[in-house]
Amino acid sequence: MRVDEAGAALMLAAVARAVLDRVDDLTDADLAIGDGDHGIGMRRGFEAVEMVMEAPPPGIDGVFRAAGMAIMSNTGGAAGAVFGSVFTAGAAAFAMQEEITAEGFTAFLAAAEGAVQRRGGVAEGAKTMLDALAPAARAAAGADDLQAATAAAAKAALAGVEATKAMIATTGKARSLGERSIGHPDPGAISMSIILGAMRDYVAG
Amino acid sequence: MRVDEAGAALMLAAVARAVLDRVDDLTDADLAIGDGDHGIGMRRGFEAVEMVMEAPPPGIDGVFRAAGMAIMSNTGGAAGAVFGSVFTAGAAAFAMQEEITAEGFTAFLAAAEGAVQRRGGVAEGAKTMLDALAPAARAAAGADDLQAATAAAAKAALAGVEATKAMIATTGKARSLGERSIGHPDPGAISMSIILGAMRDYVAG
Amino acid sequence: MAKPIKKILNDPRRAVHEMLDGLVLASDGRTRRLPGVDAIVKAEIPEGKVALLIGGGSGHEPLFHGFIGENMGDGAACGQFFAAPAPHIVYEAAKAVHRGKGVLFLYGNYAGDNMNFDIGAEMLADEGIEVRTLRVTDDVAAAPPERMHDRRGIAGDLLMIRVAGAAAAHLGSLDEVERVAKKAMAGLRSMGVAVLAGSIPETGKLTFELADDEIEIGMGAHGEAGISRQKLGTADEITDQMMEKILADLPFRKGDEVALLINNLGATTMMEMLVVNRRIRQILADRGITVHRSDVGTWVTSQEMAGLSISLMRLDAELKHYLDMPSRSVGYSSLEAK
Amino acid sequence: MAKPIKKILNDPRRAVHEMLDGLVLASDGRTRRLPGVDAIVKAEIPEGKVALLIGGGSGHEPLFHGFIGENMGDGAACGQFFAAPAPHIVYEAAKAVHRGKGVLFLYGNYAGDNMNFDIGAEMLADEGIEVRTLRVTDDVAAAPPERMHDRRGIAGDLLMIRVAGAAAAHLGSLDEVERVAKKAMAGLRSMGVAVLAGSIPETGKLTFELADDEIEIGMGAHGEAGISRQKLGTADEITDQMMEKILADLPFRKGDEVALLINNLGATTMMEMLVVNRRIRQILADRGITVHRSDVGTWVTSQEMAGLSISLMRLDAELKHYLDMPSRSVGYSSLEAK
Ligand SMILES: Nc1ncnc2c1ncn2[C@@H]1O[C@H](COP(=O)(O)OP(=O)(O)O)[C@@H](O)[C@H]1O
Ligand SMILES: Nc1ncnc2c1ncn2[C@@H]1O[C@H](COP(=O)(O)OP(=O)(O)O)[C@@H](O)[C@H]1O
Ligand SMILES: [Mg+2]
Ligand SMILES: [Mg+2]
Ligand SMILES: [Mg+2]
Ligand SMILES: [Mg+2]
Repeated sequence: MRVDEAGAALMLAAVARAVLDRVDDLTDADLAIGDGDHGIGMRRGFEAVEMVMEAPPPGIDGVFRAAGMAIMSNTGGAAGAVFGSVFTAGAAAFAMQEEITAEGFTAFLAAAEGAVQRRGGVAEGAKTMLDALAPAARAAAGADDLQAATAAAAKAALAGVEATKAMIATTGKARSLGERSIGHPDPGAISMSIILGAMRDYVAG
Repeated sequence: MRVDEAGAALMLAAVARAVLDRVDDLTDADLAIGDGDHGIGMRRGFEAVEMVMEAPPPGIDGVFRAAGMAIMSNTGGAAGAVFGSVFTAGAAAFAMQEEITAEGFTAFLAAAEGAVQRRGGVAEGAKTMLDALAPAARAAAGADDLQAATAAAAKAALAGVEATKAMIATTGKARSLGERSIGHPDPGAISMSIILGAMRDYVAG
Repeated sequence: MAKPIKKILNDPRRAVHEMLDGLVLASDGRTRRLPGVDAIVKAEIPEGKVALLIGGGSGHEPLFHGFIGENMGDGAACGQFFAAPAPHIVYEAAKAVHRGKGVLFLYGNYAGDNMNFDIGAEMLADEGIEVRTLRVTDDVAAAPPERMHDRRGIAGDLLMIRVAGAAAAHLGSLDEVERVAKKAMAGLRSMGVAVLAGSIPETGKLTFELADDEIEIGMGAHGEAGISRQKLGTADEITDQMMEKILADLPFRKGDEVALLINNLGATTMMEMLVVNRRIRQILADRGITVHRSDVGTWVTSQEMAGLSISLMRLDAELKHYLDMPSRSVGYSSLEAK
Repeated sequence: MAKPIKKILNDPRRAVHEMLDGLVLASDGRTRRLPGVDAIVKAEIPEGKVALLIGGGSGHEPLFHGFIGENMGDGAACGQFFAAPAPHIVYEAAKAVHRGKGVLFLYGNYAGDNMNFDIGAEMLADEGIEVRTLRVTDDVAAAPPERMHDRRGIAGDLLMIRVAGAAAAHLGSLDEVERVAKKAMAGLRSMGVAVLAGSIPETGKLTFELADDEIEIGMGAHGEAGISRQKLGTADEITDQMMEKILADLPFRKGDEVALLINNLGATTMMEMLVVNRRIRQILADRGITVHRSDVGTWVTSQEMAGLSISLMRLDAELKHYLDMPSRSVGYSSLEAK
């Protein structure tokens, strides 16, 4: 499916619905290794995204930036800052673009990854959403079309979630658990994979 | 059994043991209609009585007064004041007596009843220990000997406990329950009947 | 009930003693303990001051012993958990705070307290020490207005201790202090709501049982029965119901100025008290009643009971004057100008 | 877990908003709320004053919004329960309290707070407003001393807000306020123990599980893992274990003068805190460490979590000077000279 300015808004509305459908799972994942508020935080953020997407600003980058601002202002916590940054910083990749291409999508993920890394001050392996985002960015690179790029990203993100189970958290609320965080997936990584999975599904039509 | 000065101390030690044996029942009775502390309060008071009876002061009245002071100083709550008064005020009945007679015992109960009534400001029927004490005092009057007097008093006290079940509390913590206090015996009345029952058993030998 | 009582304690039978030791230490020199007696008194009480003696059963911390200090109580006679202090404690505490101008006894109206404090007062009278007694009867849930003497004393204790404490620090005669305290009491009304039960450390048993979706409006500070056991409901509904009863009782009227106290019974969050405060203020504003000052905090508890109480005291210029004085104590406001 | 969460609330999703409204009302005119933003600021802030902005997730009441007032914070940026405030809240709150001399950000060291406050600081920097950041890292259970930047901020927040608040009220430059606050932070160590779990109103789920006879030493303010899950034990044993760890960490030494803070995590009784205080004082006396002043109360909570924390701050003459100033706020000391 071709994703133009209107499509971008529809896609992010679909992303929002996908996240909202999984709020309880996110809560439970955060209860296991964090403070149990990731689900309700993402709900606040993505309910706001849903609303904004009903009357989105112009430009694909505008759509993404608006989503990012909605997340940033309503989510709170670590998730608000990192998922907000994914969209606000990633939005620049779509500047002046008429549609979302595989290259644009790949550039979006790369920009998002860089922004999260700078903001959160951690690298891959710290058991964060970056462990879903970074492999997704690598997997999308070089894909032939948007469908392939989003599919590869979503798949890599899901594998990233799996991989976080083996990691020891070194940032966020889960850090205190040390080795006891092993065996549990990172809540933010789950969110990242839900977001990318919903993008893939939207693009697949 | 003849109860002289030494016997009075042994009798009150037996009373103390009888009360201490029933602490949990008293707690449960007070949990049902009061604040749940009657058992531990009586334990504090009668543990002190037990100790004092190891080296009691001279005179039967001295023995009773010392028990009363021990109860008054260690029990606390409504029970400390009323059961303390039973023994401190009742002690006067034994002044200058070589042994506890039926008349002495009856006078003790009458003095105790008067003191409790003055102190507590309530009459019979208010669902208090007075509803065991007052019938006991009446029942003991005119008994032929101490054995008969204590037996009659203990029996009347037990009947008094039964009678409190039908009463609506108008004083103490149970007052708030109003009609909901019906069906439950008064904790202090139970204590009074334990005390008189132990006296009867001691006298019976 | 299955819930085990988990508390950070040593021997529960020594808990009151250890707690009082801990309290004196927390006062950083401002209070001392009477040797061998469960009583706390202010370190320095000037000669010629009317003395204020407060007290009652323990388990309601920071009440009573946490309220000894500047413009508050001069001494506290402390009983075991939920049990009035024995007469000799009352007597010793009163002797320790008496400075020649008599002693006002201020405590909650419970049969046990009444009897034990009265015996103490009689012992003091024998020695020529003048004692006046004022019993706090603020709980509107305990009895109808015509049976005021059957009402319990609950969180309003704090406001009474603050008014009477300031009056006793600044007025020269027992008569005058008693007059001010009586006026304060006449305009004081409170009511509580319980959500979860508390327990006495030594028995380890909850003092009442509530179903998982039930609350009890009007429950007393020791778990005494209230006026309505009902389904949980919203904060606004609960607040409306309590305020209705409190306001109608005095009654409080348009134009009245009041002190407002929202008190945590133990385990309730400040969030809940603040949400309730929001509604109370709406109700008072609607009725044209002005809040002169308010306290929202943990003052008169019932161990780990969850729930809260609302108190209103009608004020005039004189009561405002005393209530605005800075009360300081471990339990109220730990600040002391060094 | 089976325990139902019974709270006196309206819509849990609106609880933070309603709580902040209730808080402003409880402040009797001393604070105000920023229109449309979850931030509380002091009603009057003089021109030319260095501003102190505090904040963080809600659910730890009276922290943070209850600590806005004289010699405390000028403003609080408030997040939802257990969630750092969004950057625009930080930004708006800072703008509202800035009086031309810069803003000190003081908050607990959590990834979410760090990121959101940093974004806010960048927005302010773009407008030429100078911001310095001090993160509270007092929890010795969170990480070894060499990883101080990985430590969480817990009850020590109160002492930091009092020192920094007084310094910001009396020192003329951001540099100086920051210097004093950093010194205070360098000598501050805390640790908690959890007995029962708390919950977030909106999820209604307990944030951790503890067996009926278990406690967790070192548990964080959001239920983050501590250093030892163990059987309950006595108050003295628990206190010894906590003090051992706290004292060794700085380390505190013979001759040191300290401020002592015993903090209720929510549902713990004051009795327990006082029993613990008694033991702490014995330990400190044995080690030749003097307590300059102490606070025992409910300051930094974790909803209805039961448990407590102990904090020690090493003092010098300058820190004592600021800590002895009268801090006043709804949550700390409601007294205000009228
Ligand atoms: N420093 C960081 N960098 C990147 N992501 C982070 C960082 N810290 C936490 N996260 C992500 O945020 C998620 C937690 O989000 P959330 O529960 O909403 O916030 P909080 O931890 O403040 O409660 C974690 O699962 C993790 O993926
Ligand atoms: N006014 C009174 N006069 C006589 N006895 C009373 C009075 N009030 C209470 N009691 C007795 O005291 C008992 C309760 O004792 P206890 O539980 O130890 O004290 P408290 O009520 O202070 O908790 C009641 O069961 C009743 O028998
Ligand atoms: Mg979280
Ligand atoms: Mg009782
Ligand atoms: Mg009692
Ligand atoms: Mg959080």
